[in-house]
Order: sequence, then structure tokens, then C-alpha cells
Amino acid sequence: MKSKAMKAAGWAAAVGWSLCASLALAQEVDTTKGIEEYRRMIQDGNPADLLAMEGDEIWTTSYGPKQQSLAQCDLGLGPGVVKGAYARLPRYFADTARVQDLESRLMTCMQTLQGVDPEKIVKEDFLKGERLRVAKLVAYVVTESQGETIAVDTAHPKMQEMYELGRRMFFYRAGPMDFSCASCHGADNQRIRLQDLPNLTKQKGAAAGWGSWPAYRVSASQFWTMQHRLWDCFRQQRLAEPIYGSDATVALSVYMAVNANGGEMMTPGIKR
Amino acid sequence: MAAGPMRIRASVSGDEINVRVLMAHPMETGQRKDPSGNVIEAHYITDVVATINDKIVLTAEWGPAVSTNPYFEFNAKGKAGDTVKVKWVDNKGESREDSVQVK
Amino acid sequence: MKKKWMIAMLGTLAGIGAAQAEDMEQKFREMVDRSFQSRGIAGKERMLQLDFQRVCSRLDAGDKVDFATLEALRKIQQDTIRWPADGNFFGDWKRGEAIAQSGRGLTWSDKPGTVNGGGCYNCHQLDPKELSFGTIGPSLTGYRKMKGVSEESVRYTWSRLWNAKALNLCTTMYRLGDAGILTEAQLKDVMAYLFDPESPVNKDAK
Amino acid sequence: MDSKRRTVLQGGAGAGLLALLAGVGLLKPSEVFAARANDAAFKLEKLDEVLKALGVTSAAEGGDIVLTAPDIAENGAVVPVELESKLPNTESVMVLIEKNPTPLAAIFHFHEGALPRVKTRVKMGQSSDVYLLVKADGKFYQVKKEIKVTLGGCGG
Repeated sequence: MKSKAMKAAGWAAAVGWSLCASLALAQEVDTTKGIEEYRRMIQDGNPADLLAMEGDEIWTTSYGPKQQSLAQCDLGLGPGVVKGAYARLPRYFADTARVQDLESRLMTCMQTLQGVDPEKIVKEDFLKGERLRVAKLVAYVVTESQGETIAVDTAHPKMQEMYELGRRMFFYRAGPMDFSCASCHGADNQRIRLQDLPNLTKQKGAAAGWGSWPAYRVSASQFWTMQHRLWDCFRQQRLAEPIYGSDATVALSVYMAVNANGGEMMTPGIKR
Repeated sequence: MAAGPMRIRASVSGDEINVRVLMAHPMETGQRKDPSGNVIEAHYITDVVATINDKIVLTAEWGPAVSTNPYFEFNAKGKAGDTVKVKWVDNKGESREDSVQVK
Repeated sequence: MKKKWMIAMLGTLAGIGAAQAEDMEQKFREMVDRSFQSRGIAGKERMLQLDFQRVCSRLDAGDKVDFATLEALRKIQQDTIRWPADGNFFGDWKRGEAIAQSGRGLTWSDKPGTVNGGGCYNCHQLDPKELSFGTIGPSLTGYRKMKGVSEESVRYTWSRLWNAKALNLCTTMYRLGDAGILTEAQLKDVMAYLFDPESPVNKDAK
Repeated sequence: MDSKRRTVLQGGAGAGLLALLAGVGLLKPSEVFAARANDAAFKLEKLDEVLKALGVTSAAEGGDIVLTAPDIAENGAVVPVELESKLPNTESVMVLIEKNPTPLAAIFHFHEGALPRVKTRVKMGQSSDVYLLVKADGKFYQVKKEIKVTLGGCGG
């Protein structure tokens, strides 16, 4: 009979609390080939589809102090147009006079159409409260761009400025480990443990990275938006917390998305 | 993720249908702890029933080792227009049923 | 098409005057200031750059930095190196292995007082039996044989762990000793993991 | 939209739940009390005890049954497995993961009209032998496969 502690330890690995645990494996396993086979096998049935279904309902359901749906939300292609919208974000929006990514834009729509206070969402944690609603909307919106070509318009001067600010943010080293985004994502063929790190400074890597997020993380059983992904990158860089929807996060998204132009949107992704 | 919607996709090929089911369910083992060290209560689907035109074709018994947000796929004799119904029941007595018409 | 735009933009950037470059730098600093906040043990002050971090960021981004500037900053890093107080470089390789495997510490989700790991496997191969290793840094499998056990090699390794920036200012390798990521005792354990003939890093290396 | 009905039915425990199941017409009265018929086996911690509880006294190796799974799983929380039997009169397939705290993961019962093939995802606490057990014509058959589990990306 196994002890309770042993049982707990056995499950701990399976459910991902011990993220740093790692098992020494027999060398003869062809790791790369095995991992590729694994990744291929989990592509079917991405649980992000479940959130996308909920997001679809949320989009068309009246909500908030104003009891309006988001059916008139303009994601850049005109009010209510969702198909293909994500493949063209971030972009400059004249009504807010700002460059916005999907999540900051959704907050604008929720504020103007439904009367939901964006400050409340900014203060929440990921996958909680209103921010979970945003995540479900994100799952829906990005699914509607699956298979589209990434085509971010850089004509507006504000977009060019945000690209430059994003580039600077990408290479910005700071904190106790002296890391920047480029420390992990600035060269080809690098990986942390077994995780491949796309080179986001080049088109191919940027398309692979930008094009496969937001994604469902099987290790956490969670759907992560791009804001969530960036937030956790900064956590692992040992830097301070980026504020939800802040300009630094939007600028980084502009940098990645523009570098990815011409690539394919494979959203929502599914990751280990 | 709380228990929520189910997504059923059913497609026909010859005289067989392929059914793919995705369920929103935490599938908590009851042996996991939250960050403050409290044990998270077991919560998992125990039984699944799939019918085609109200006739049972497949039943399943699950333990907590089925992955969170379960996915499963099966094949059965059938044709376009058939109604595929899937229902689950969990250890807390919650249940959910969804159906789809084979296209 | 994207390339064309990039070139056009680079042209624009090259064409703008020093005043505008200064303006962009100001905008960038303001953006960082309003975009980050303290959380847990990760205070907002972490967003402030040290001199060498700023220069290395520019270098990484493709700017030209003159050699004298880099060399002056490197010398400052070199002066940070401290040798073991008792003159003994080696601890316990088994503890060293646990430190190499652990990537914990210093994030806003870590509680104060968390024992930091070295995170070595995130970037390096060490024990050849461990298949989950990163490739950002070079493989250190068979380290003892690779580097030898001369005093020079031991001191080189210690300084590399204490502050890798002393040898290569803009390396990705963090300053395990200088930045207080590992304690002196932990560093000794990692040293043993690298050098001990019984450590799997060496024993199981082909 | 694929799903025609989306309703969460909140049932009570015990008799209420069973009544509910019968009520929606999914279960015939005779099956009402068959819910997780092998309940006890799911709670056992040792593989041989589980087999005993399932009534398996002997199982033929191999046969026309196939367990398809990756050699290595990048994350033990989601390990894809495909179970297939080509044996006539296959009644059920079972997945057992030897080193899990409770080895029995799932049982699929095939009724008239179903083809004896399913795909699903299971959790594995560590590298382990995984068994596919098939019941056909009242007899048991088994195959096993070792699946290595790794966890990477320290810190998530």
C-alpha cells in the first residue's frame, strides 16, 4: 500500500504543480522524434474550442450596466466584423487615438457598449472575473482568424512608433538576472529545457510564435491569451509585473506581429 | 475551469460516423493542493453515455486519470441526419447532455 | 513587402535627428514607467537598468557600441568577484544537482525566503541521462574532463559562476554570485556537481 | 453551431441523480444501477488488485489489439492514447497505468453499432507501463507500452 504522500507526489507531476520536477530518462529514447509525435497527437480536440464556444455566446449576449451585447464592437474591420480581425491586430484606432491589441480593444468595447469599467479588469487576475470573460471572447475572436494570413498594417505613424518602442522593449535587459525577451527569443534553435524558443526577431520565428498564441496550455489546463503569455514571460525574466493592456505589452505585440507578417494564424494553439 | 459546455462533432464516412467529443470539466484528482496547501476536492466525470438516435452505442467509466477537459473520439455505424447524444455524470452528481446531428 | 517597409522605417529612423532620437528614448522611458508595477517580491525598481544592462541592450538590438565602453564596464564586473572565504571551492555534488535542477526563486510568484535554484538545466546539458535540458548555453557534460582540474580551471569556473559578465559583458549567463541568486555554499555545491568525478556530469559522460 | 443543446443539469446525489439519468432517456431502467459498475476497481492502488477486481484471472498477450501512444509525453497531464481491438465480439477496452496512484484510468464499453476503437487523453504521474486490456467473447487480452513522461520549461 502506497502512502498518502507518495500518492500526492505521483499526481503532483501529472497535474503540473511541480513545474520544475524533471525525470532522468533512458538515453536511448529519441527525444526529439518522440516529442514531435506527442505534439502531433494532441492537436485534435483543443480545449480552447470550448472557450471559443462560450466566447461566441458572450459576444452576442446583453451584459453590463448598459445591457448591450458586443455585436457592434469594432475590432478594426467595422462594427461586428470578427472574421479575420485578429490577423490584422494590433492596429491604430481613431476613436481611441491609440494602437490597441485585441484585449485592450475588447476592454474598450466592453466600456463603451456595455459600461464595464476597464480599470476593474486591469486590476483583476488572469482567468478571474471580467478578465475571464475577456479570455473567452479572445478564444472566440482568434478562432475566427484561424488560417488567415497575418497582415498587420504599419502605415500609420503611431504604428511605426509602437513598433520602435516594442523593439526597444524586446531588447530591454533588466532585473536580477539581466534578462530581456531577446535572451531567449533572439536567436535560432534555442530551447529552455525541451521547449523550443522561436526567434521572434525573424519572420519565420515570429510567425511561429505570434501565429500560435493565444493557446491552451495542457500543463496548466488553461487557455492563455497573449497578454497572459507576455505576463508570464516577464515573471520568468524576474522583472516587475506588466500592467494588463499596458502600452509596453501592446508595443511588444506590435513588434512580434509586424515581424510575423505574411505568416499564418494557427490560433488558438495548443501547447505542452 | 469549471464544468461547462460540451462540443460534439460528428462526421460521416461511408456507413460509419466519427464522433469527437470535448468536455469542459476540471477532472480534479482530489490529491492536488492549491498554492496555500489546501487539498482540492475530487471532482471528476465517472460515467459517459453516447447514443445514436436514442440507442446506446457506447458507455464509459472514468477515473480521475482522464485528462482535464476530456477529449474522446469513437466510431459507430450511422448515417447523415442521425442524432448523436452524449451525456456525462460526475462524482458530485452534476451532469450534462448535448446533442448534434450528423452532417 | 515587409522587408521593404522595414528598410523604409530604418531609413526614417536614420534620417531623424538627435533631438528626435532623444524624444523616442524619453517616450520609451515613460512607457516603461507607466506599464509596470510591483508585485510580490518583484518590485518596480527591477525595471531600472544597470549601466551594463543598458549598453548590452543596445548591443543586442544591433546598435554599435565602442570597445572601450564595453571593456570599462567589463572591468567593473571583474572587480565584483569574491573567492570562497575559507579557500575551499567544493561542496556536495548531490546538493549541487538539486540546485542545478531547480529554477525557483526571484519571481513575483515566489514567496519571500524561497531558496533559489540555479536553473542550470534550463540552458545547459549536464547529466547525460537528463534529457530535459536547454540549449541557450553550451553543454557542460563531462565538465571535469573538458576543463581539467587545475587551479586555473577551478578559479575560472568559480568566477564564471560568480559573475559571468566579468569575462563576457553581454553574455546571457546571469550573475549567480554577484546578483545574490545563489549563496556561497550553494555555489560550492554546484562546483562539486561540475567537477566531482562521482557526479553524474562526469561519471556517466562518455 | 455544432451543439444543439447546452444545458447543465444539476442533479443531487444518489437516487435523485439516477432518477435524472433515467428521466432523460439515456439509460434504460435495467441500466440505471449500472453507473460505474467497476467503481471499486477504480479506487484500488495496485495493478494486480485492480485486475482481480475486474475479474481478470488471465489475459492473453497481444492478439489483434493495438495501443497507440507516443513513446514520450512532453507533459504527463495530457497523454494521448488510441485503443483499438480487431477481435470479434469486443465488449470493452480498459486503460491501466501501472505507476499511477490508482492504475485504472478508464473503461469503454461497446454496444451494438459501435466500432471497438476509441481515442482519449489520460494523466500520468510518472513514466510507466501503460496497459490496454480488451474483453472479447468473455476472454481478456492485453498489450502494454512504456510511455516516458518528462516535464520541462522550468518555472512554467
